[in-house]
Amino acid sequence: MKKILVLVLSLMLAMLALAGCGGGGDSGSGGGDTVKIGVFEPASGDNGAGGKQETLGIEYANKMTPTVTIGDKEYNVELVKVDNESDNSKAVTAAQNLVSQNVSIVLGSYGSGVSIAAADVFADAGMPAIGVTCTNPQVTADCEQYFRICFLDPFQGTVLANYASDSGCKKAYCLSKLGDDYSVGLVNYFVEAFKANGGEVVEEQFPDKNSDFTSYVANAKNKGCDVFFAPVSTEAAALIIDQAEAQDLGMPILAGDTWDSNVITEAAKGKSVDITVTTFYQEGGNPEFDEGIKAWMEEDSTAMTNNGGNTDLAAVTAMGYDAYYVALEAMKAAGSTDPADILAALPSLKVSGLVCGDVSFNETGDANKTEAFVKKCNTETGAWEFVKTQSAE
Amino acid sequence: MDNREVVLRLSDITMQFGGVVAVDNLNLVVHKNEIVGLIGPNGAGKTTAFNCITGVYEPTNGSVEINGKVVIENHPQGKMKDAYKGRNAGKYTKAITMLPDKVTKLGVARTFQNIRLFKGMTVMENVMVAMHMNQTESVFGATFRSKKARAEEAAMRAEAEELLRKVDLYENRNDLATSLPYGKQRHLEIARALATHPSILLLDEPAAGMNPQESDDLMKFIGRIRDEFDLSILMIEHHMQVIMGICEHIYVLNYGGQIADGTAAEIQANPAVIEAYLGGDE
Amino acid sequence: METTLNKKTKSALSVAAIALFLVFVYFGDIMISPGSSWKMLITVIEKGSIYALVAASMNLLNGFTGLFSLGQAGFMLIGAYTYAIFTIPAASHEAVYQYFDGGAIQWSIVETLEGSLGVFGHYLGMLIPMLGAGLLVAVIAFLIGIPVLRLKSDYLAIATLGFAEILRAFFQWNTLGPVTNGSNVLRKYTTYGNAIFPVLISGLCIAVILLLINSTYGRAFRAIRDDEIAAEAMGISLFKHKEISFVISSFFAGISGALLAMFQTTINATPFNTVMTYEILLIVVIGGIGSITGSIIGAFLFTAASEWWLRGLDAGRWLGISGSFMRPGFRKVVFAVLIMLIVLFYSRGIMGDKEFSWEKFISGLKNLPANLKAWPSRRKAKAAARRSVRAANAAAKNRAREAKASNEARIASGEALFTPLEVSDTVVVFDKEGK
Amino acid sequence: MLHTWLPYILAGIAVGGQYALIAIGYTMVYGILRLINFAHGDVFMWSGLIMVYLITVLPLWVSVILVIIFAIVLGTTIEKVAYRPLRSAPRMSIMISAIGVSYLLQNFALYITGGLTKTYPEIGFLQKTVKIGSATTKMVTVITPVLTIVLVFLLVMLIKHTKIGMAMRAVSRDFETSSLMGIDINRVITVTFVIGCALAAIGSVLYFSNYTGINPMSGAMPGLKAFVAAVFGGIGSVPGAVVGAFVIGICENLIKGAGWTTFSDAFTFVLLIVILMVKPTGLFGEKNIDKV
Repeated sequence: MKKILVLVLSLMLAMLALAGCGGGGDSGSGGGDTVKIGVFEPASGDNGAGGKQETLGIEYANKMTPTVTIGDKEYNVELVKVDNESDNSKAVTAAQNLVSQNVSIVLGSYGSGVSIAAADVFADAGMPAIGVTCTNPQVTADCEQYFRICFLDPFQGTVLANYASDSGCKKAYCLSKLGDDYSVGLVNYFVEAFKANGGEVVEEQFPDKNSDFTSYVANAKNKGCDVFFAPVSTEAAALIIDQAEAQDLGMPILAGDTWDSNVITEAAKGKSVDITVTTFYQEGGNPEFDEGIKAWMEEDSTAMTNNGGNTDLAAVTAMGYDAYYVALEAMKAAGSTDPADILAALPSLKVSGLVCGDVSFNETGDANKTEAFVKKCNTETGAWEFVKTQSAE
Repeated sequence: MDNREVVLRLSDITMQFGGVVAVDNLNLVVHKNEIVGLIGPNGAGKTTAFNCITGVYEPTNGSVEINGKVVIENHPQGKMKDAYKGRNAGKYTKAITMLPDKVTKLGVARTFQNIRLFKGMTVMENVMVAMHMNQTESVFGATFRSKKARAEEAAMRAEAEELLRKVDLYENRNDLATSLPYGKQRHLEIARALATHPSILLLDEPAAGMNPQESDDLMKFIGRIRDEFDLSILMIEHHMQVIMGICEHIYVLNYGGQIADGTAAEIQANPAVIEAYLGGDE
Repeated sequence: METTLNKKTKSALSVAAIALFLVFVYFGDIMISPGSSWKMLITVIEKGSIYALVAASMNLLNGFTGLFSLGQAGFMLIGAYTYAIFTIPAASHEAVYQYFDGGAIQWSIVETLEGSLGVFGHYLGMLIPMLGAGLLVAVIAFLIGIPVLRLKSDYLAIATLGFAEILRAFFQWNTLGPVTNGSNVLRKYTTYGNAIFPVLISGLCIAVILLLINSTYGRAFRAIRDDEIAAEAMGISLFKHKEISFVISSFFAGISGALLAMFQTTINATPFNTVMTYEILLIVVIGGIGSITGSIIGAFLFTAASEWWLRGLDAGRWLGISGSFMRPGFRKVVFAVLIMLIVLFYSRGIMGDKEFSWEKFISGLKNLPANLKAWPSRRKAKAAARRSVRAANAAAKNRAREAKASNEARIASGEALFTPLEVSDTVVVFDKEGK
Repeated sequence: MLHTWLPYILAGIAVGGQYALIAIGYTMVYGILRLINFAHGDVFMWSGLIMVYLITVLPLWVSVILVIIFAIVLGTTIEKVAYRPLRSAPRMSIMISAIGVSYLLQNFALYITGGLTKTYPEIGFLQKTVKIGSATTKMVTVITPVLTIVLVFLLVMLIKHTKIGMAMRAVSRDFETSSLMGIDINRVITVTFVIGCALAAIGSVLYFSNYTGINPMSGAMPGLKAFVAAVFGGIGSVPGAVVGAFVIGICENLIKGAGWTTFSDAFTFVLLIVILMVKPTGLFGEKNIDKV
């Protein structure tokens, strides 16, 4: 019994000590010369891989530009990273954790669900947040504090549907993941647009933790579809590609921005599959950035590991890089590190010179983007090849 | 012969596990206020017979009658139809089963060979649990301590205290049941069974592990509770002096079969019993 | 130094402590600015109190009735969804059910009652769907219980786990989209304003669980836990009491699900998986199986450790230690190792099967310095005692076995007929099963 | 008709064979220890993960052997550290310990891999595409059922005709008595874990050659399904587990083929609950009578 008491008391002390440490940090940042940017990204869970690549872009940008001049004072920029575990129930406490560390602005997340879940925390705290690649419209729809620099699912879904129709496809097989708002949402918009174009669709969903895609590929073949639309996470993507090859799918695979990743090119290399994606960034579009970040990854083994073991760029990395600069510009425009001032400065912010195109926000806080890049995987070289830019019209 | 009221009657009770006949056509009668013994070498099927009476097992064939009413009856069914090795297969046609708690509610309480007290509870709680089945208040009322629930709880407590006084455990009422010395645990198990207000008490080796002095006390104790609680008792026991000392009628089982029954003197003189215990020529 | 207190003093102390805690939570939530790290304490208290409720409900089942059920996350899921579906404001339906034309249910209980009853209606409007969530879960648990509760321990565990998984798939089913929103999150439903809300509701519910455990029904549950066969022989209907415990436990799991929905502000069926059930189970184990106080302490410690204190392990800097091995995921490894250590070496958990008592708390405080000093030597003494008990047990077991064998031999040889047998009083002391 | 269903049946047979190899570990451990070894699925996942790392430096056959050894070492270590000390503790504690080990293995894998899905190395002949009738599939689909049946046959022979097999049967029948009869219980349990883990490792090679992504949660679902298969076939029975695994594998794929993809995992649990209701001892299980 007494042992218990000792345990409880010592834990209480530990709690106090920890809280104390955190508190000490606060006062340091308030009057000193450091500004904190919160990085709200998954480092584990379903979207761990994507989250890490996005974080990579932010880290590289931070390395390139570690200071920012606000007003006439130079601040060091410190990144405060927190893992939201790709899990809506963990996202709330993770977001709260960021807020309580006195960050000035938050970037992220990869995956819309966690961003939607965290939106209320940011709203309550008056914390400005910039979504990097969360494409679900709900992220910004009812949250004054949430902005984003990427295009939206209704746009992307329409673009993909138009591309499919333009390539002569009549019947599409659409696969999404149960309980994943990103894939379900994108499929929904795709279906809407594709049907409007006069196409036919077969919709199916696969459960959590599924790794057997044999039957889904077989279903697509049996139902006589001529395009396989699967805007799912890269984890599932690699498995789908593998099965497509094994069963000789015989139709093009179409996907959204998540697939613009080296995970896909790795998986597809040497296989007879036809993969086309829409994305935010065209590799080679900004040679200076490309070379710089690749050189950095060569040097930094952790960065290389986080990128999946090679230096091929993912679009989300480029987007993460841009997001960092948008955050810096916002702080400069606000002339302050106070979240409230930054929030006020964001709606009218215009940032140019970014690697994925200029950024400005509309009234809901979404970026004004009208075009997406269409890329195709070259399965011989294992690299993406630019096809065209496509708009929603 | 005996015109006392019959409280328990087993008719042709047979229990077969797979190919093994554990109890073979046991016919047994317990009259009101009688103390009946059930003896036999290890593995003779005594405890199995208890389990058939209390609903723990479903007998393969035969019936159990409690206070003049057939409450358990079975006949070989399904796979057992062909595998059945006992006799009287066609005699019973009904299949009446009864869960142990229902049997207890009919007034049959039991103790266990290897003491099964509730380990996490005090002596008092062990006894009070046995009174729970007579509670009429719902969970809701009991949880929110309605007037009725409080009255029932108080009554239970009073009764439990009285019962514990009678079995000399009052002093230990707040001790953990498992902290009692072995002999007292046996007493507590009997007290717990008594708390269910039984008319028949089944005792499974109550004197196991007791020295002669203790078993002597137990013998007196059993006689006393029979009178005090107006009980009929059926007991399994290896201690021959206990059995011979208090049982008015004794049944002897061997290899599941019933080889003899009668008074203590008759049993001691029965050649089949002596053979069963000493081993025959085969 | 034993301390004795009378009943009045104890109640007064409890009331004072609870009131103090509530005041702290209420004003804490209002006064602490979001940017302060103390805000995290409030968040932990919110989530901790919700987990405390679900852990207590699981403890009622696992610790007090001896039913190893792993369906808790599934029941929380139903509770969370039921609450959310009926409190989404009419105006938000279009946005929430964006793929299902605004959904099938177009009104919110909160709004309806708020319209006629004002602020009181607002809270009533939150309590009614919460209670409804609990009741619905209770009904579903009742139905699931009919087949499942006849199963023995581990089969029961795996069957309840299976039901939870089926429920999850069901709630994500597109065909039910107009009600459950399919795979998409539910959001915009009414949530509480101050952290005191979940603390109060959880506290009340836990109080009810405690009352139940200490009623005659609670005693019957514990009897079933200790020995099913003996309990049945005492006239306790196993099925009826298991159902009662299962249904009540599920009811509270449903309530905590509703609270969790409010805490999270958005819900989605995916996280209500087996991992969540395991986490709740581990809270129960850390706190002590069979102790409600333990579950409460366990819930707060678990939440604080996983969401707050150990976060630094992921970020590469924790309590002044830093290193490259501290990368994302390290926190969870450390956490899992801690849990294994508790399971293996401290399996009774923090509280064992004891509840909190002021007497022990006060005498503990008084004796604390002395105990701290004496700890190492006492631990040694304890270890030695344990060793000797083990040796004694083994020896006694041997003796018992020999006595049994010799008795059997004597019975077989007929020597024992009509003469008392030699008896070893250690025969029955050992019971393998434990509780 | 067959033309449309063939791919599903083939996939079902393949995945069924892989589940079977995992299920044997569950059923044998349960038969002897009455413990659902929740960590078994994670041993399977770790075998796959280790292969990913080994193949980068070692030739294929060495890696496969090392993976099997690794799985055996991991499994027996888990038994020694986490289960043996609790053997006389209540059943719930040992099950909680199993859940704890599973949690630890998953989280450790998460730490090592950084949460990223690892791609399983290509084992040339296993991943070759073959055509069977109208269906195209991987070679591993064809090899799995054959290999599974051969291994199961060997295992059944071992259990029936060797001394250790006899000891295993005795222990699973009556733990206490066997130990009194002089059977070295610890040795029997260790051998059980060795066999179970070795088969899980072989299963992992086949499974991951077919579904080439490994992440920390990869073992959870196959593990649960394999356990359901073991229950379906009658826990403790090796042929039962194999039959159960094939039934689950095939049904699951047919259900997906029929368009009920949302419920493909839920189906496994429905099957579990149905079998527990109708015949709790499974297809080939024996009835246990509690001693009073």
